[in-house]
Amino acid sequence: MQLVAENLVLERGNRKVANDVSFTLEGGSGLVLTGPNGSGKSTLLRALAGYLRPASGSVRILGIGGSDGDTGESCEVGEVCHFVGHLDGIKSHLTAAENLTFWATYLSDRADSGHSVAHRVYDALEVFALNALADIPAGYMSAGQKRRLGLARLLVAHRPLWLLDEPTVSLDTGSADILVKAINRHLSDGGMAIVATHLPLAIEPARGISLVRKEAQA
Amino acid sequence: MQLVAENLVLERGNRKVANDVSFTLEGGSGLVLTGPNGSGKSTLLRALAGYLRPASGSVRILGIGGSDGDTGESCEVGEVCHFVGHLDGIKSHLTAAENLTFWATYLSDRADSGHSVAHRVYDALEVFALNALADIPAGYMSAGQKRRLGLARLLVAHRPLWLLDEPTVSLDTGSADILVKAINRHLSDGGMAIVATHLPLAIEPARGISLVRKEAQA
Amino acid sequence: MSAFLALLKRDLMLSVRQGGALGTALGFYMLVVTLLPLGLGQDLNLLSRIAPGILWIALLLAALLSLGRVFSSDHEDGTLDVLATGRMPLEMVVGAKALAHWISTGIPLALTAPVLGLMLNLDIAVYPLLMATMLVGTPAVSFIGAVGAALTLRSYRGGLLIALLVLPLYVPTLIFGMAAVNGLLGVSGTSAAMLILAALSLTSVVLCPFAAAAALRVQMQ
Amino acid sequence: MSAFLALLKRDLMLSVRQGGALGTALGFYMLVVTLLPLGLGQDLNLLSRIAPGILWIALLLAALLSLGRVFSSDHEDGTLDVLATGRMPLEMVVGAKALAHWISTGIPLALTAPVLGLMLNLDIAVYPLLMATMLVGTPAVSFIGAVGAALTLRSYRGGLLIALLVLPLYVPTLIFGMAAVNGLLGVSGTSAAMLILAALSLTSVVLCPFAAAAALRVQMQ
Amino acid sequence: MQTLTQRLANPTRFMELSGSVLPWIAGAAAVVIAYGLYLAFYVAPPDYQQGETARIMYIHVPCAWLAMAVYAMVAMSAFGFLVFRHPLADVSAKTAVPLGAAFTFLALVTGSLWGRPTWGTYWVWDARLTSVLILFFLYLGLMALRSSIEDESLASKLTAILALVGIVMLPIIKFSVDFGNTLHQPASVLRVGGPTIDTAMLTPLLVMALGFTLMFVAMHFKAMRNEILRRRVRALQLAQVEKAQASQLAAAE
Ligand code: HEM
Ligand SMILES: Nc1ncnc2c1ncn2[C@@H]1O[C@H](COP(=O)(O)OP(=O)(O)OP(=O)(O)O)[C@@H](O)[C@H]1O
Ligand SMILES: Nc1ncnc2c1ncn2[C@@H]1O[C@H](COP(=O)(O)OP(=O)(O)OP(=O)(O)O)[C@@H](O)[C@H]1O
Ligand SMILES: [Mg+2]
Ligand SMILES: [Mg+2]
Repeated sequence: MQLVAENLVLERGNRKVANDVSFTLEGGSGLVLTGPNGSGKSTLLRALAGYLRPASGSVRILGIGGSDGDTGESCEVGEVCHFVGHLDGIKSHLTAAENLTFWATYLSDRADSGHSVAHRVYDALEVFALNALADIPAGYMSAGQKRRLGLARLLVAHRPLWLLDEPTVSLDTGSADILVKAINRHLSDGGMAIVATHLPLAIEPARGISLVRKEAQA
Repeated sequence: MQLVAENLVLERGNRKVANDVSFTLEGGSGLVLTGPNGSGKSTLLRALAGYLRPASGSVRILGIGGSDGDTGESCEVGEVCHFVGHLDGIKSHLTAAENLTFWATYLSDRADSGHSVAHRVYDALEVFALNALADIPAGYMSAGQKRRLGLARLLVAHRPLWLLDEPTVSLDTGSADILVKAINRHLSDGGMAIVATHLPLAIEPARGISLVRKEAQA
Repeated sequence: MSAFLALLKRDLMLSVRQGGALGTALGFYMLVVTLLPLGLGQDLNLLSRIAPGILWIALLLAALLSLGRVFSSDHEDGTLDVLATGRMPLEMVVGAKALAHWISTGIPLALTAPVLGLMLNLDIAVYPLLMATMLVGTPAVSFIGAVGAALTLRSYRGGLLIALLVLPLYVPTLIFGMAAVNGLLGVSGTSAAMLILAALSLTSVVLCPFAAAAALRVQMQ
Repeated sequence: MSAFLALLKRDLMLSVRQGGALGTALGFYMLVVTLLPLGLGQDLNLLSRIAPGILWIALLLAALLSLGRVFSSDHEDGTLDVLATGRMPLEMVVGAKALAHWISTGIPLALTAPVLGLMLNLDIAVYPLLMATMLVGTPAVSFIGAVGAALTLRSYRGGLLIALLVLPLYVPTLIFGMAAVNGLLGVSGTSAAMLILAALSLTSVVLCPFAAAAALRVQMQ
Repeated sequence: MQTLTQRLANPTRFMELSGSVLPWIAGAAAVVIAYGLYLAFYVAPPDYQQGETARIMYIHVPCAWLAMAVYAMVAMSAFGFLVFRHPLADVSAKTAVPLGAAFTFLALVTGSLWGRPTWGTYWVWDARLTSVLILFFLYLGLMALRSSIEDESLASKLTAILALVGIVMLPIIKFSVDFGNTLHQPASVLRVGGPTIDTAMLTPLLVMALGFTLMFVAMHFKAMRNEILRRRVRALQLAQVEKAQASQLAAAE
């Protein structure tokens, strides 16, 4: 399994924010994006997830599909990734368990058929130390609790690629450790992860890419 | 000048999240709130700012008003503080300069009359390295740029007390340094600051209070 | 398919949780109809004459205005981003949400119309026909409305702008709905109008998700 | 005072920036009036008879629905928290925002009414009176509406729920507005109705900010 | 080899070409309209029922036709923009909308003015008139949506989608006279089976229609040229702001 980004050029409001970014990521390894504010980390992640169409260049993911009978050719990244952005994708009127149950059902893939939805939700709550809050509406949670709930989504359905935009925001150190462990476990299971962050994170094995702020271009 | 919190008991949805918190903060010094997710940092800050009425106990600020002719008696904390929460208070349809100009006019106090609004806005943009973005609508900014713009509000109008809830979220290291410097300058000018954070911040002189998660209470 | 059902279920659940979507739309519907006699005077003949038209228009407004935040609330909390990952195409996401809107709002509104008809002194014989046209016509209302909601995803004018964009598109539905109720065209005319109404609904169910999904995609950058 | 003016100015600026609040409210107003004849048939006598009532009710709806996010957009991005610090009491904040709404929506709607009256075949002699009642009555609409907007600050149903809460409160305004226009009460009756309308507006300008500010405070925890 | 449309679609080529033909089209429009007005007022006979007021027709009908034709053009441009992503198609769609709205407005006003003497009222709510009014609202909706979004390229795409959705209204307007009772004249020129109108009136009508169409083309070209220039100026300004920013940021770091 391999993620290949070739000569990506990304634009925001007619301004280039990434010029000619290329990288390859192998299954089982991570990539850490760093760079000052406004250097294009979020933009790159959104482009990888397929929300933003690159001005030129391409992103492909190769060798997926053994599990669900695809031909093993390249496929859309959006279909095989988890995306956790600045916003959590959590409904404040639903309880923690309801939120996760919805995502578990909505996102589940053939690879998940081994475990029941309830089981996966329970496990994810457990990992992120949220079981005590399972039946509390998300609107009543603190910033960090809500963030953890957003991250628990990563574990309720299997996706080979994780795209995480500043995932440790609002997390206390204990929770940040939990997250790093979850990422490392995902990598050691052969998955891939791309993480934008301002803090050093102990993700292994991982390469780093440091973005710089782009100079003006006509 | 002195901030006095006495026997504060705070409740959220009928659950106590802070029990009997008392402290005194002198002008010229800071207070750093730490504690795991859900331990009540945001709740305490909102209570200090006056948004949340404490179940019992009181918060008073003493000795303000030399500058604007008050009697020097205690007064409402809400009237003399800057509050920067998880949300930035920034309108995405207005440019950076327009956002700050509004806050400068709205928040300005007699103490600010020495400097024109435009001047204060310019200075604040300068300090947070935002001048290049002055005429760009806030909706086009990256997470960190927007956060910096929210923080620049601290400098457009004078307030003796700063209440900051995880202010370094989304900031790169350079910007976090700028913020810490601004806080330290405010303290050395005799101001007070209370900062909730998960990261160690070099705020001086500052005491720390570490909150713990409350056990469930009937 | 299970993703589609999960989304449908969640939207229905939210519409119950979030302060009774249903109750609100119904309440609005009733209030508009109640205000009318205040504005028009209580001439019962006049009222019963304009009743079917008023009921249809109030239904359009109530349905439309409850559509306002169908997509934008999901956009603002990041849910839409996640819904767009995975194998279910955005067209199906739109379909599920519009369907949920029809079930949670369109059907109840149609079923309430007779009660309000009573208040407007509407001839009882007209009730079955009125309800039938509304049931057949409201899918078009929900699905066309979804296009409007998608187009205004990021606009801060929400509700009213949608109305401006979408009300013109409701005109055919309104015209044929009224034609069917008024029976001006005789029995065969009525059934023809019903057929056209059904065709309008079917067409919008099929085509609108594509337009709405296209609109969402360009705004998710 | 400068804080009040700054807030007023910002709100007016936003209402222009954010996609022409004005155009949208006006467009909605016109569309509702246009849909009516489609639903009611084209009998001009009928239309001119119900015109003043229809114009008033459509105005209420257009004004009301544009109020929907007056406070909630400020709440969602944290602005409201900041507005509540500083020396200006929350009551004044509410006042500034309601005033901005009246200027940016109430007045233009009142001024458009005659154009729509033309299309509903309304007697030209009635126009000045109609506009006058609307200008005098709309402050009540904006300020009472602000209470509704404040009460629904955190509700996800926004627009419709406000309508439900506030429309009943508009009944006196509507009744006296209609009484003044219809001149049913003779000339002296008309001016009495106008006076009452003015009193209603004044009272709401004075009292509503307190209710709205109280509603905001309990929700800002 | 490029096709003709491809060559025309190049903005620079378009500027050159439109620059050179614009005066000719504008001139032709003026001449044809002048001739049409002469025919309408001095040559064509007064209507045997309506007398002189019937001459409003020579303005009313071309405006009404253009109101619909321009919408079709907007929709086609929108399609071209969405499918081929060509900026010129967007420029065309954007600039045609206000013009179309203006023609629709004129059709409404002239129709109302004509209605007063013939039907005894400025306005009736029959299917034809209402549907033209609805078309006017569609135009307004396109303008409102575009102005409600700050990001220009986003606004273009969204309005294009709306324009395509709105095209379903055109047949309804065109055939509105055929269903339901209406006061308005059924189509007598653009109809299956050929025109049923007298040639003495048909000729001036067609001449006026041609003149109005030429006028629309001229105004549209002019508006497109303005829009292209505006976009170029904006791009230059942006680039300058960018440069200033970049140097400032470099200095700050
Ligand atoms: C505001 C009011 C009116 C509107 C919106 C309106 C609209 C239109 C439209 C859209 C057409 C083009 C029809 C087509 O090509 O199928 C048209 C044509 C025409 N209108 Fe009107 N009209 C109005 C009032 C009137 C009045 C008062 C009269 C005269 C009694 C009139 C006489 C005609 C005639 C003679 C044609 C040409 C029909 C033909 O030969 O195809 N219109 N009008
Ligand atoms: N609106 C609310 N209603 C009910 N309970 C709430 C509400 N907001 C927060 N809580 C609860 O109050 C407790 C304290 O929350 P608070 O937001 O103060 O924590 P915090 O220390 O700021 O945490 P974090 O580091 O995650 O931001 C949490 O257990 C939370 O679940
Ligand atoms: N919607 C938008 N329209 C126009 N420009 C944008 C938009 N979003 C972001 N930008 C610009 O694109 C550049 C890159 O933004 P991006 O959000 O990718 O940065 P980032 O690396 O994630 O920064 P941060 O660390 O602050 O989150 C910034 O200069 C920003 O101003
Ligand atoms: Mg970012
Ligand atoms: Mg917190």
